[in-house]
Amino acid sequence: MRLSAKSATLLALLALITLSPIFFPSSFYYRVGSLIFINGLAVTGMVILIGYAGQISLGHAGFAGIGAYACALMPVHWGIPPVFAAILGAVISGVLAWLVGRPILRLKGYYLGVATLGFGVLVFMVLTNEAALTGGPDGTAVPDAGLRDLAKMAGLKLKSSEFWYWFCGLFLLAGAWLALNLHDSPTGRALRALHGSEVAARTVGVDVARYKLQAFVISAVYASVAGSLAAMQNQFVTPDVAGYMHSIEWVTMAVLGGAHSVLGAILGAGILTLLPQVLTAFAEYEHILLGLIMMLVMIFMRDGLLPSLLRLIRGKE
Amino acid sequence: MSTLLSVENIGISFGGLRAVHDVSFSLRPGEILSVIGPNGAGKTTLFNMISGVYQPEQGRVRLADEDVTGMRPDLLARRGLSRTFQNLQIFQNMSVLDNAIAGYHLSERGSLLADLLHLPASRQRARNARQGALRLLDRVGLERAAETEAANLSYGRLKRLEIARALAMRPKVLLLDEPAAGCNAVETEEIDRMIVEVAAEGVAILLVEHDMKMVMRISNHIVVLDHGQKIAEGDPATVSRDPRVIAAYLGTDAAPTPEEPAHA
Amino acid sequence: MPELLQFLFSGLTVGAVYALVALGFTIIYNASDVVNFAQGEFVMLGGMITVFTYAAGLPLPLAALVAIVVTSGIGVALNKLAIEPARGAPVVSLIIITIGASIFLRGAAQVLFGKQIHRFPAFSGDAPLRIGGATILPQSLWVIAGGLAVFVALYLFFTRTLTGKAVLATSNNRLAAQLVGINTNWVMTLSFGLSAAIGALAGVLATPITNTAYDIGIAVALKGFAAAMLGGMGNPKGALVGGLLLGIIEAMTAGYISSQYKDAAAFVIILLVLFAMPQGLFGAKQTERV
Amino acid sequence: MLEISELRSRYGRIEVLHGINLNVQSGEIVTVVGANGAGKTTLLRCISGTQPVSAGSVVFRGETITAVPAHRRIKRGITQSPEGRQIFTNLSVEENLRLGAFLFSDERVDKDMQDAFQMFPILREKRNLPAGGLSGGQQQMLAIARALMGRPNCLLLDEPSMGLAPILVQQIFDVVSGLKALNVTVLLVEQNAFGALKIADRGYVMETGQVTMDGPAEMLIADPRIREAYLGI
Amino acid sequence: DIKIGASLSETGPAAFLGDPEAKTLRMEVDKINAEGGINGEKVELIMYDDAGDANKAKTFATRLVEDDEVIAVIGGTTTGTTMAMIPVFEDAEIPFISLAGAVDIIDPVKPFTFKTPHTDRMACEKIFTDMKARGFTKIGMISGSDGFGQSMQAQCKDVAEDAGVEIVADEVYGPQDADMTPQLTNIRGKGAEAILNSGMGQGPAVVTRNHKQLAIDAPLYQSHGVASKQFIELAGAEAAEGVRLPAAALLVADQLPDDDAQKPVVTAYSDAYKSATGEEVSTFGGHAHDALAILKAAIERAGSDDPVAIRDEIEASKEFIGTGGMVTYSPDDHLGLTQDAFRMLEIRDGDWTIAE
Ligand SMILES: Nc1ncnc2c1ncn2[C@@H]1O[C@H](COP(=O)(O)OP(=O)(O)OP(=O)(O)O)[C@@H](O)[C@H]1O
Ligand SMILES: Nc1ncnc2c1ncn2[C@@H]1O[C@H](COP(=O)(O)OP(=O)(O)OP(=O)(O)O)[C@@H](O)[C@H]1O
Ligand SMILES: [Mg+2]
Ligand SMILES: [Mg+2]
Repeated sequence: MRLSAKSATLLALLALITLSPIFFPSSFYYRVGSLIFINGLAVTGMVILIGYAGQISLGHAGFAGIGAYACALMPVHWGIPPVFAAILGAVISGVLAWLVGRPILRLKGYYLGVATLGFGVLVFMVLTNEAALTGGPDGTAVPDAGLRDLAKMAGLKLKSSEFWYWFCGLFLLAGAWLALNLHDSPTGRALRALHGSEVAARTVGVDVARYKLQAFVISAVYASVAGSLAAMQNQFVTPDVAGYMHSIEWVTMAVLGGAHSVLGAILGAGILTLLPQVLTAFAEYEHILLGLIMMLVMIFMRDGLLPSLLRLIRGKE
Repeated sequence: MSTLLSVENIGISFGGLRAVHDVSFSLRPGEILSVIGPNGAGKTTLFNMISGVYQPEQGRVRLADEDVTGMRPDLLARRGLSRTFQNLQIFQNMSVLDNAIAGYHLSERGSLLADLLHLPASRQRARNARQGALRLLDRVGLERAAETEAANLSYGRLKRLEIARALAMRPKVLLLDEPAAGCNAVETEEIDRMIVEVAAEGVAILLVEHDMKMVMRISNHIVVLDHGQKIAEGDPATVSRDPRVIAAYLGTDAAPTPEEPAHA
Repeated sequence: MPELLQFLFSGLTVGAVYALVALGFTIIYNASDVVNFAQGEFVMLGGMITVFTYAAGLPLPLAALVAIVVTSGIGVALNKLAIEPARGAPVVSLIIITIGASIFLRGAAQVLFGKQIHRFPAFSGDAPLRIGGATILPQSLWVIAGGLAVFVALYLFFTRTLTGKAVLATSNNRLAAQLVGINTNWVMTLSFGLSAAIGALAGVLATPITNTAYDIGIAVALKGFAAAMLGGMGNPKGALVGGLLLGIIEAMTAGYISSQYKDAAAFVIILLVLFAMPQGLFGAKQTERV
Repeated sequence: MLEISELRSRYGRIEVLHGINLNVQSGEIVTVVGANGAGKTTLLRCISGTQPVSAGSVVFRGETITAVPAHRRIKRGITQSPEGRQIFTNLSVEENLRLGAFLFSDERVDKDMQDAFQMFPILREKRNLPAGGLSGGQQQMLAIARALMGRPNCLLLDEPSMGLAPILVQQIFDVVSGLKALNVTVLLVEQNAFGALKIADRGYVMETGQVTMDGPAEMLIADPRIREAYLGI
Repeated sequence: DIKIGASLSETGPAAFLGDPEAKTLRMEVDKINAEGGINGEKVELIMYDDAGDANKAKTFATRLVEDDEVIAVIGGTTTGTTMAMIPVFEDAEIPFISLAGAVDIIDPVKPFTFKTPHTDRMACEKIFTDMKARGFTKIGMISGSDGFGQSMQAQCKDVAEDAGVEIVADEVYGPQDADMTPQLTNIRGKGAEAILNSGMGQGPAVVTRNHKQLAIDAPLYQSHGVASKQFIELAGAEAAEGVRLPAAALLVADQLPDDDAQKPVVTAYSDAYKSATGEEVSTFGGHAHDALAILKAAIERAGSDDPVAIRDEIEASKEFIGTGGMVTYSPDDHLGLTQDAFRMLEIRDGDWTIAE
């Protein structure tokens, strides 16, 4: 039987997550792996927003900021356990996305881009300026979520980076599964339809505003969870998580890998997370090379890495 | 049967130009009403107002006795109004099949959660829509293209895809804007047949078309627009003889050539 | 009242810089719908090359000219080497290419010029002009004049010249542009060359006020982009007004409300404007029939 | 004048023209008919240079232009009124026309523009409005007029009658016939095969990327297979 | 080999600090190796650029510990990156000497974490003391919105009352802002007798120029965040005339009296840095110099590359003379500097001079 694209993607991911550690020369690579998964999760959200619904956001790091700071502040200020704080953070992100999404999503293209950018900047400013609450630009500590201890009790003794590797890997799998479910579902089709033509989508009965909002909210929750995971793992967070450079980075990852495909986008996240680690060997030439690689990929694989590679493979069949 | 769609004194202008002015007509189930008129007469604009793409500045639109003037297209769709576009509006980022399935949106949509979690209910709805869509593609002759990207179709085929998508909604009222444009005489006849079939199922059809053979062949009633205003109406035979219609639209040598026997 | 005037001067100074950057976005955008994320780096290059050629002993005007010409050449090279080979790529991919180019140029500048912050002397000295109890530096007038001049030039270019029309035609419908005989590659090359030159000019004029360093491009591009969107992308008038307005909003907020949230205020205003006018203040409404 | 031999073209991996041979003599009107998806549009795009050719050649006035970029073919006098009209929606009607004569200087252009307005008076009325606001048929007129602004000596028309009112369809065909007097060569793709064949000197029939029949127009009109498959008679 | 790690903000918003730090470390390690290494072993410096991003810094910290297996780490240019890295080193029991300003780094004391720069709190106290001595008690503050500026602003507000000064205006600017005249106009409007600018990078140069442009009478104080000659160039000698700031002796190496204990250290470093890089020294590079010197001495004393032994020896550093002053660590003081390590400098005729 031929594998459906969905099962193939999930299997590929599962294999990647479980088999990679065999080749890890040191436990540091678990850390990089977990960062890839965290970015991958956020970027999967971007696929739903950009790839499916065709809406751009340059402000999603703002939601990551909310997720991250929820884990940092709620336990300290209100005594909420970190895990619940993360869930609450996701809820807050979702609700906020719902609120700002309504007016913002009427805009199109670059105008939507600048509006979301503005939203991200506002979150960043609050996190930076309300130092009394957030610790200001130098950041604040995030209390230990205790998840590793939980794993220990369950008989899994893992180093911190190993634990987070598996934990974030699990989240990525779940996130990818949901996003893939969505793709060929009625909702996913409605999203892709409004991407293709809003007028036509409306005439077949798609409530365009509502579906855009759904995509926005879902992707915001993805970003928020990614932020929470990063904060809990790092046990420290600075307003940088919400910086617009991160938002742009996520969009770049998605487009570089192939914004229409979940696996492609995760690949993009993997490459752009890994590259800076690899390029440290070139010291001050790091940025030159990074920029060069990005340009080359987009010149020669204009629809993104994965779709172009797949076409190449299929072409040879 | 009673009136399904009625348009009363509808009108709109663009920067001083009265694109449509004071146009009224009504449409019963199973009826095929054609709107003809010179280029720029306001036919497409009329469609845009009825289907909620433009907000009319004057007049009313009633659908099954409900006032739906200026209602959002998606809400109109729920009430059974569907259309195709003169300037094609294809979901270029989707396969031909997905384009057709999108037409089933109203019957396949459900809860977001069910879709996210791939619950059986969601799967079932999607499966039903898919089967229906495949049947429709068959009907418009696109079955072999189902899996190709819509962006790769030739113009004439895209036109048919739009019709399939519109039919997928199982509309009560169907607005077709130049469905036969880009099709040759034989292909036009296929489309003819399809429209007549659909009308026979009780769908009210509003048609804009410049192919007079087709219009004369299948219309029950014709409304003629010029400069946004209704200048004539009646059955095909009456309208085609109307001197104003001939002068403004048909032209003097529009009479069927001996080689082309009129079908009507 | 002198405060108000001072805030206004401050806003105009900063706003004119934003406007110059925003104007730089206009041409490439008008030719290709691409927002060139490397525009900030053009501004940086304009300033940095002037710094180094000036330090090498060239008189300032000549140094500035060299900077503008070289940067313009880099813009052309960017188009030839990265944008043109990607012909037919979707707009998002082209944008990512410009992001890549921006990282590349920044990296190259870091290696070439180092990480120090630089400045060269103001064109007409640092003695402030006093007007109604407030002061403004002569260099601010240079920047404002530069912004106005570029605006007028661009306005004439797009409304009065056939080449300007060809640029607009290229982004509106590339296929059709080719069909009427427009060499779209050449249009793109021209756009990148001109945009880069305008960016470099911005860098030359602003550096005595803002200072420059290899990595100023990001922040500069961000503000310029926001200004262009506020005014309406692609319209030189929008870029000019958007830039000045953004500067004035920031200065007024800093002066009267809170300097902490002045950037936030700018974005809040942008959001409000866009909710009321989804195409910015002067953005063209797209006419697309269905 | 125009000679196409063994022309092949593909979209990605799928070949849609499988070796087309076709020629048009100077001053001749040649029409191409074929079903949806036969490859007519692709053929015209290959000639105007907007679609890459994978094999075969396009020879124009004795010179091989297969590799000449689109914008330079205009210089040689090949203009096209493309499928889907492809007008500049954000520019005014007049600007659209002006750009149609992009390669020419002003004096000549003014006269041509008046001619265009003469032909389609509605364009004069709308000349300062954005072309995107035109009705479908008006846009089609603009596309044809724009192609004529290029003063072609070889005009490629892709379904020019599409979306035009009957009265105008006749006019378009008259205009095309009139071009003969100016010694303009016309390659006409039409779904209104009957009308097209009536004004054409010769015709070609395309099926799935191949030429299956060709000959003088009268012969094709009389051919029973053509009458059944394309003329619906 | 002895592997020493570093994660610094060579690029990014704090590059103004991180760049000289990185250059200093490279230069000093080369020097150590040229002189035969430490305890006869060559030193290998493994240095990463975290670009001021806490998340990256944490990743590099992990990499240094788990992949590169270094025995000690220098760095954390900013407080944010430092705070993000601390748990990694504390966990792995690797000594870590930070180059960032905030008190929080060593207060409360963490066993493996040390730092070399003065705290911003000390800078505030030093400045306020000087202001009071000159008779200014109403202070206007203007601060950068980055970590450096905000942290110092908070500390200054905290110590103001004890120092007997009142902060009458409190303004902020963005690190890349081009004009601060509105903020300065407001400060003037509130009757400030002296103005303190806490910030680093290019912002303070703009503030200085604007201060001059507005012809404000209240004298301007800068923080130790601008302590390099480059600042004077950027601000312009004319505008910078009369600006005061607290800084280490390094900036005025040549003006120190010959009997000053720091003189040989600072002159040697200053000369070496200038000839190696062609740039003027800054106190930030000095912090890196001191950190490496303290570490080197500790490794020599420990005589092994056991991180815990090295940590113990770092903590035992006594009366170490560095560019920043005299350092004496103890189990409950991982800063080891006192107030008098700071000198109050004033810019006169385009150069630093000692004001006291
Ligand atoms: N959005 C718009 N902006 C400006 N003018 C418009 C707009 N929509 C329609 N018009 C004008 O209204 C008139 C009617 O246009 P419409 O498209 O309805 O004509 P039509 O009858 O469909 O013509 P055709 O047969 O050519 O399709 C035209 O003159 C057109 O230019
Ligand atoms: N952009 C494209 N990408 C891929 N395939 C394409 C593309 N455009 C056309 N095709 C395919 O090429 C073939 C020929 O298309 P073409 O548009 O030339 O047909 P046509 O004869 O003009 O049809 P029509 O009468 O419908 O306009 C068709 O099978 C079509 O599906
Ligand atoms: Mg129409
Ligand atoms: Mg075609």
